[in-house]
Amino acid sequence: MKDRLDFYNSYKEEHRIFNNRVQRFWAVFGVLISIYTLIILDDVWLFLLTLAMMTTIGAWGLNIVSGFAGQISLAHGAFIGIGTYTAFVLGGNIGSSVLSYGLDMAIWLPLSGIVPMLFGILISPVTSKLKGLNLGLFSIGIVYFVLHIFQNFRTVTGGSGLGRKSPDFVFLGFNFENGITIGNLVLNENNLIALFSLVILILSGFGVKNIARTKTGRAFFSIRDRDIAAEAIGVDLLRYKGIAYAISSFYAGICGALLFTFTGGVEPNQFNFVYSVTFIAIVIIGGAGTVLGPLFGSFFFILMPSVIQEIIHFFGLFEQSSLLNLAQIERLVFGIFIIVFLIFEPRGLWGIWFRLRNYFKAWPFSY
Amino acid sequence: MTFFIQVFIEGIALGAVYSLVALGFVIIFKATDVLSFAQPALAALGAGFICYFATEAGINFWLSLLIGIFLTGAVGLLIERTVLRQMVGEPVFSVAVITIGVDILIRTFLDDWIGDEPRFLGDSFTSYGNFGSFSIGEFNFKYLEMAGLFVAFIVILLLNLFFKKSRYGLAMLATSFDQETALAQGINVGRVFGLAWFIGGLLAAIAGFVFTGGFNTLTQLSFVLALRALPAVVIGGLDSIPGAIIGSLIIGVTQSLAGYYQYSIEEYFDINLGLGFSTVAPYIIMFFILLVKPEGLFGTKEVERV
Amino acid sequence: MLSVKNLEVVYQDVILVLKGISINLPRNKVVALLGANGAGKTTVLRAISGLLDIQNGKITKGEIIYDEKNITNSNPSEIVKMGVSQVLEGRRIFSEITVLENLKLGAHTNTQNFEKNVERVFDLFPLLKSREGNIAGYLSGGEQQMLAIGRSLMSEPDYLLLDEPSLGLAPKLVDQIAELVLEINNLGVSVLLVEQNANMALNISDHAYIMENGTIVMDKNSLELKEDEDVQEFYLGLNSNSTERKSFRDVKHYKRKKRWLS
Amino acid sequence: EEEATEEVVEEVVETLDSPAVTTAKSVNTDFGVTEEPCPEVIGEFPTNADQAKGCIYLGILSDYTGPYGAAGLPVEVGIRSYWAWKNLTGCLGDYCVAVREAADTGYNPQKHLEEYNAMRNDVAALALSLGTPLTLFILDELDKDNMLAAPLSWYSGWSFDAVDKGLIIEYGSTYCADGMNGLDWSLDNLPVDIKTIGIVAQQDDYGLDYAAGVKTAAAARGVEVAWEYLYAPGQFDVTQAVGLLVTKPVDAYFPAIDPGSMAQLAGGAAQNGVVPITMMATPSFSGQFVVEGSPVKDLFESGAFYISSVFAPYGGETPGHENMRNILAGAGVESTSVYIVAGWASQQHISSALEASIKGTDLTRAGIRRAAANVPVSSDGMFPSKTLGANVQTPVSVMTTPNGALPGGTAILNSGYTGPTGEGYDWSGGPCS
Amino acid sequence: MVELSSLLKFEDVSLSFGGITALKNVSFDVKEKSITSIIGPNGAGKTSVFNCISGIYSPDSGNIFFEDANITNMRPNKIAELGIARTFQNIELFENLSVLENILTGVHRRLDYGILSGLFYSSKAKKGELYARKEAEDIIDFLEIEEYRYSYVMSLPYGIQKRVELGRALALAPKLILLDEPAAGMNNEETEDIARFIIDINEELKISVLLVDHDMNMVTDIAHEITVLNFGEKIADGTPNEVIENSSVIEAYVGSSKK
Ligand SMILES: Nc1ncnc2c1ncn2[C@@H]1O[C@H](COP(=O)(O)OP(=O)(O)OP(=O)(O)O)[C@@H](O)[C@H]1O
Ligand SMILES: Nc1ncnc2c1ncn2[C@@H]1O[C@H](COP(=O)(O)OP(=O)(O)OP(=O)(O)O)[C@@H](O)[C@H]1O
Ligand SMILES: [Mg+2]
Ligand SMILES: [Mg+2]
Repeated sequence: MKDRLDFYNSYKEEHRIFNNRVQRFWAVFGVLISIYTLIILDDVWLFLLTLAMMTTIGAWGLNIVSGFAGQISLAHGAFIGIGTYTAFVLGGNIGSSVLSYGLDMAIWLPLSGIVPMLFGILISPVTSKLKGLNLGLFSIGIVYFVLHIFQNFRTVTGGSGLGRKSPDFVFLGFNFENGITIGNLVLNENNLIALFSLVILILSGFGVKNIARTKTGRAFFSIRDRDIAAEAIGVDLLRYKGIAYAISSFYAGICGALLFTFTGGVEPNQFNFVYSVTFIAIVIIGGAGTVLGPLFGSFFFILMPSVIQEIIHFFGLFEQSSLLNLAQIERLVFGIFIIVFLIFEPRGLWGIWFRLRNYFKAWPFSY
Repeated sequence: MTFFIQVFIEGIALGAVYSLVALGFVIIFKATDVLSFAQPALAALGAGFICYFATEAGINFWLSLLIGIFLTGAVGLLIERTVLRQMVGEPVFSVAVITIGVDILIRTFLDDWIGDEPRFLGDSFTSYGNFGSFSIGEFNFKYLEMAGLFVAFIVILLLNLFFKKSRYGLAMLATSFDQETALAQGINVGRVFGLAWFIGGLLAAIAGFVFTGGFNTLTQLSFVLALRALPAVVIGGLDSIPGAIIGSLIIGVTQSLAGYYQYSIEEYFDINLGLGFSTVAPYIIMFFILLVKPEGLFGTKEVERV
Repeated sequence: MLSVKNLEVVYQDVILVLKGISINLPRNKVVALLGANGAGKTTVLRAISGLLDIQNGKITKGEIIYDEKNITNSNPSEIVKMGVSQVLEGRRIFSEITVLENLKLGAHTNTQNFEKNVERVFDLFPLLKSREGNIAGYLSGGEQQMLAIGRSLMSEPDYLLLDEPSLGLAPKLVDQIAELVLEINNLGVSVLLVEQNANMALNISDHAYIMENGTIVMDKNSLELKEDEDVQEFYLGLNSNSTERKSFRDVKHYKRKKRWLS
Repeated sequence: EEEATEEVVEEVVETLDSPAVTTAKSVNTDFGVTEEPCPEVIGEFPTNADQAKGCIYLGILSDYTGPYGAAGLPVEVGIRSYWAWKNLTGCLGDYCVAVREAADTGYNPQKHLEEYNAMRNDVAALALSLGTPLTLFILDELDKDNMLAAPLSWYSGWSFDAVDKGLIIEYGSTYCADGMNGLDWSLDNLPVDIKTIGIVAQQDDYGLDYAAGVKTAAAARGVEVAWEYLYAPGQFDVTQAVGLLVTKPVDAYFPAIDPGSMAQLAGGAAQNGVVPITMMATPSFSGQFVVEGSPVKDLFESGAFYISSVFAPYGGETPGHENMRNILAGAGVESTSVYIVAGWASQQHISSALEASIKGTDLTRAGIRRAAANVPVSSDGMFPSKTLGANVQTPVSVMTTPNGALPGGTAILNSGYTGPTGEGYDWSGGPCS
Repeated sequence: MVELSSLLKFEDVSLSFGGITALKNVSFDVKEKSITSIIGPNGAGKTSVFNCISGIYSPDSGNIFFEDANITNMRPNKIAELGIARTFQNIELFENLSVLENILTGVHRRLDYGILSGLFYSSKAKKGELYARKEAEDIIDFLEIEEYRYSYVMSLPYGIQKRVELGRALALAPKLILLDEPAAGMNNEETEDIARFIIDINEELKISVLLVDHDMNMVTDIAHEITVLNFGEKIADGTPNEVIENSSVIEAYVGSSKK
């Protein structure tokens, strides 16, 4: 099944991310549509889209270390937590009862990626000694250990069961709360945060794609598929596992900082084992080891419960059910979705998308 | 010293309970190479069944216990037949995430039934002796815990016998290594999976009873206790039955020692180990053991040859 | 008799690999199945032993008959129980367990004569006996191949499907395997032998098929096949019009084409 | 400033006394109020709404699937039953009240905000925002929207406008006051000489608040706190807690934990022959402990166990309780959970605020907020009479003891106790913990 | 033949696993620009020799020199960087990657742009990638696997997989390439192709080859020198003709039935 559109005059052309006219069209179109959507919406869907975008960044991080480099991490939540608290401490409003410096987002956002990154590098000599599932299990220990510290480090985290509030979105002195008015267009805080997330999302996405298509990514893939062979072609395992952890934790930190700043605050138990497992689920359901998979997975995870809710309401399903209440039914349907999707396509949503794309590419010659 | 021994006994008893949960994880892992996230939910479900029959349906407790255990095994089998059977030959991580979906299903129904108040399981363990405990010399023992220890012992013995005598023990292992090759040996992979989930269900229910029986109540959060057995599985080695037992005893004793001595240690060294340190301590042990023996104490070492 | 009739197999719903293949494996015979890489030989074996499913493959046409019984799409464990045993390509031993445990697994469907069968395997491969308690994954390539064959004999099959048994074996051992196949055959086991070592395969087989691209292109008595010119040139590496082996140094750069394809 | 408030109080009281004459049209409304009638049924609950009247919508942010999932249903039942009754008995002026579909936020701040966003433009107030930290996290948003909310927590911080911006309704005492009263009452009323005590508490708003109260009283009364076992929610280790009770014996201990852990703790200690005086915070106890067939029934009824309650439980002996019990029994509700009382009682307070704003003809959210800043609450005796919004605590606890024969499983020993510590405490200083 | 200098010196190497002796005082040389072969029965230690050279096993004793460097106990990736590439007996390709990507991974050691450069796809990275692609395409052309360029290696026929693995090794632009049974599982025709490739690699690309294979016809046809191992010990070495006549070699390895 050859792709009829793939004619290139040079490798340079082929090596572009969007390497044909159709793709370029869809990319530009997609971005414009996204911007438009994020501007006109101002309701719970805007909120959810923003959450999904932020979550995607974290999922990409996990995908880099687990999907790309094959280093199973059940501790992603811990890194997200470290990033979150870096942001909260640096950006938190001075005068609150917990450690806060009231700095600008331009400072705390990058640092909230860098601090977990350093932590990731720090533990990588230990983690790179372990492989496969053992590594995954070791990382469960990391979750519990870091969680224990979060729960007890009250000056930073506010302590277990209490938590602390988030900093404000103040970027280079501009407070998002003030909104922007351009002509008749009024962008309120939520629109601004959403647009800001879109920018970060696109930047992160290019980062992931660039990793995937350059030497670093190939080194990751080779480690994932066969580490001994990877070494035999000159890949320094220690170094590249370290790099994988570093990049992954950076993404995790940025995700945490944005996500919890957006949602107003965080309580340490948020970063528990289940939270880390959720990210694994997001990546697997979306499609591990692919660039778009984690994006699909995040949107599925964040939007699906509300979509289910809408559907149930719209059709008035289960309204009179006495067995379970609506919240429970939503959860139930969500669980069933996870199962059914993965049975149908174990490669995740990306796999489904891939099939569809191939179908339409071959169209009308498909059979 | 007596105090230390008493603490130690408590730890062993705790370990016995964990070992039942751990064995459930191990059996399923042994056959399917998958760490089942649904195992804690199955344990709580088992307790739920027992509780329902013994208290709401008013059936004799011991009969309820048996029904509950077998029903949970059947649920395990059902899950395998309907969901996991579809995933033969698929990547283990997708399968693991599917078990998350299963966990959601089970707990949604279970939580709804458990409701807001803690539930007692209707056993009479607490009516023996002094609120269900007895002493020998200076040492205090609890009937339920001792029963747990005893059951764990019996279960281990039975499992051991099963794996030694029946060809399914080895078949399970083979299936987890390489499903295709196992099939080529004439092993009915589906049956092996079903068996593993069935046994996994039985074990989960037994464990579920031991940690929610007596005073321990079944609540919507009971399943969390099963997660505490995770480091035990890891320490012992994911696919090793003796490993699960030794691992459980290690973390049982660790947790118990850490619990009893936390404040003394903190005072003595003038440090702060933090809230809930006793439940984190097993993970610290786990760190060290994994660093020295990455496959766990008794786990099968991965063969790396090119 | 084990026969494959007009078989079509598709992988992943789209890749058609077998395009109507018929093969007969009579009782007590050795039949060879030759063909280039990717011709579909392994797929034929998988179809017989029921292992297509796990590979995402499907039989879309045709049937497989075992002594008049239609076993198309039966599940592998039934097929093994009936007496068809496949040695997978690439050894596929269970690396993490011992040699003896591997043999035990081979006897999964047939536990009665375990002792006797182990004895027999060890007689055939004395090297394995000395490694009995070793972890199989650390055996050398050849040793693993022996183990794989030995393991499949543990179920006392009537039909043995061997997928490239000589792969990676030293010449001396290849000879031994050849003898072994005959020996097994003498015990009443029919063998379907998929081989790249055509010389060896044609020497020991009664009948041979040659596959290209999912179809059978030749179907002849082995002795006759050995005399075929194309077979001599492409499968046996003999210079045309002489029985001299041509040197590998003399092979030309230009792409050669098989005559029967053009 | 004081005077100004008083004036407002009088004004409001006056309006309350005058007969309701306002027509629907004359009332200002913005979000969550419609001239259309309320739906007759929401989910499985009838609203009993008068179809000739308008509708005020309230929202619920609850937890059905998280750590407080146990409280979700009973509190909802309490809330809905209250409004069903209220609607049946004439609604509020020209409006009936309907509580929208409850949103499950699973005790997750992200979900909490998400669900809040989903409903913020459709409700006039929140009938429930479950969880102290969660409510604190969305407080800025509530502030922006002038959204009044009832929590399901008795955190001492809610008494201070500095903490809750006057938006979170307090009802009953606080865990902190309960802690103080618990110790004071034990010292003064129990025949045991209490010299040393222990504390077992969940480290969160609830446990820490209770512990703080106990410690304050201990300091004031010269009692030694021998040890304090704090644990992160979900990490209760019964071995450790029992270990402390056994190895460091105390005369009394003060648990602020969840009922599941409480049963294990009390049972485990008893197995070791240790049954000290136990003064529980409200959420530690469950009526299930003392129903027939419970293995801890005898233990809890042994006379060593007490509860320092934020308000009188299900079996309370006030006309308000009586009324509530009748109505719930009529609706076929079997549960006697304390959360039902909480749900019911919280709505009495919201109801008072809504009523006041209807009378003030301003049913906008800003109007409701203004009304809530100063309005007397009619609770039919369920609570000591109080005025909503004033920056004061009512450190009045209800002392009870387990008793399976009574509804809710508790017998009231003192229905309005304030000990010397609470009496003398400076309640204007801010939250206890 | 002109005496060539040694590229690789395997000196007195011993290796054992638990009770099993895989190599016992084995020594041999690989001359520059030569094809050297190691043969021996199964389990003789041939693959172990490869694993010692490429750093996957560390010998119990003895030394291995490559050019002037002592590479005993060096990390495999360092050894690869010095210019030793290899293929594996049981194909070890990166199964989730396409043929092209597999070969591109081989170019890894020759790309010198940094991580950040890659992350932003700077002009340096772009140049590097284009270079890598060109190199990979040359190899694809050379091995005649153009039609499989975008196929995932998992589903390729065995023979093609072997070729891809060879391609990945070539992508390192090595000075020495170790081939572990490249012709195993090939029919005669395909073996001819492989033989041709090996000769071309040696003669055109000027890469030294160390070859292990059981196809005696091929080995004797194309190797310049042969070392024979049996039970971890060297039992013979010399030119193909010398070795093939050696009676102990016949006895241990070739077998008497060979015509
Ligand atoms: N699981 C699979 N999914 C998709 N395609 C497959 C699969 N297995 C094999 N194929 C394709 O089917 C064709 C036939 O493969 P098969 O393995 O049967 O060939 P073979 O003759 O045994 O080759 P070899 O000599 O290399 O073993 C090949 O082109 C191969 O790429
Ligand atoms: N990692 C290991 N652990 C234990 N034993 C090993 C290991 N690697 C090799 N061996 C043993 O060392 C011996 C030599 O093995 P090696 O793989 O080098 O043989 P080989 O000559 O390549 O054989 P073949 O031609 O069959 O591939 C064998 O007996 C093998 O079992
Ligand atoms: Mg094949
Ligand atoms: Mg070898």
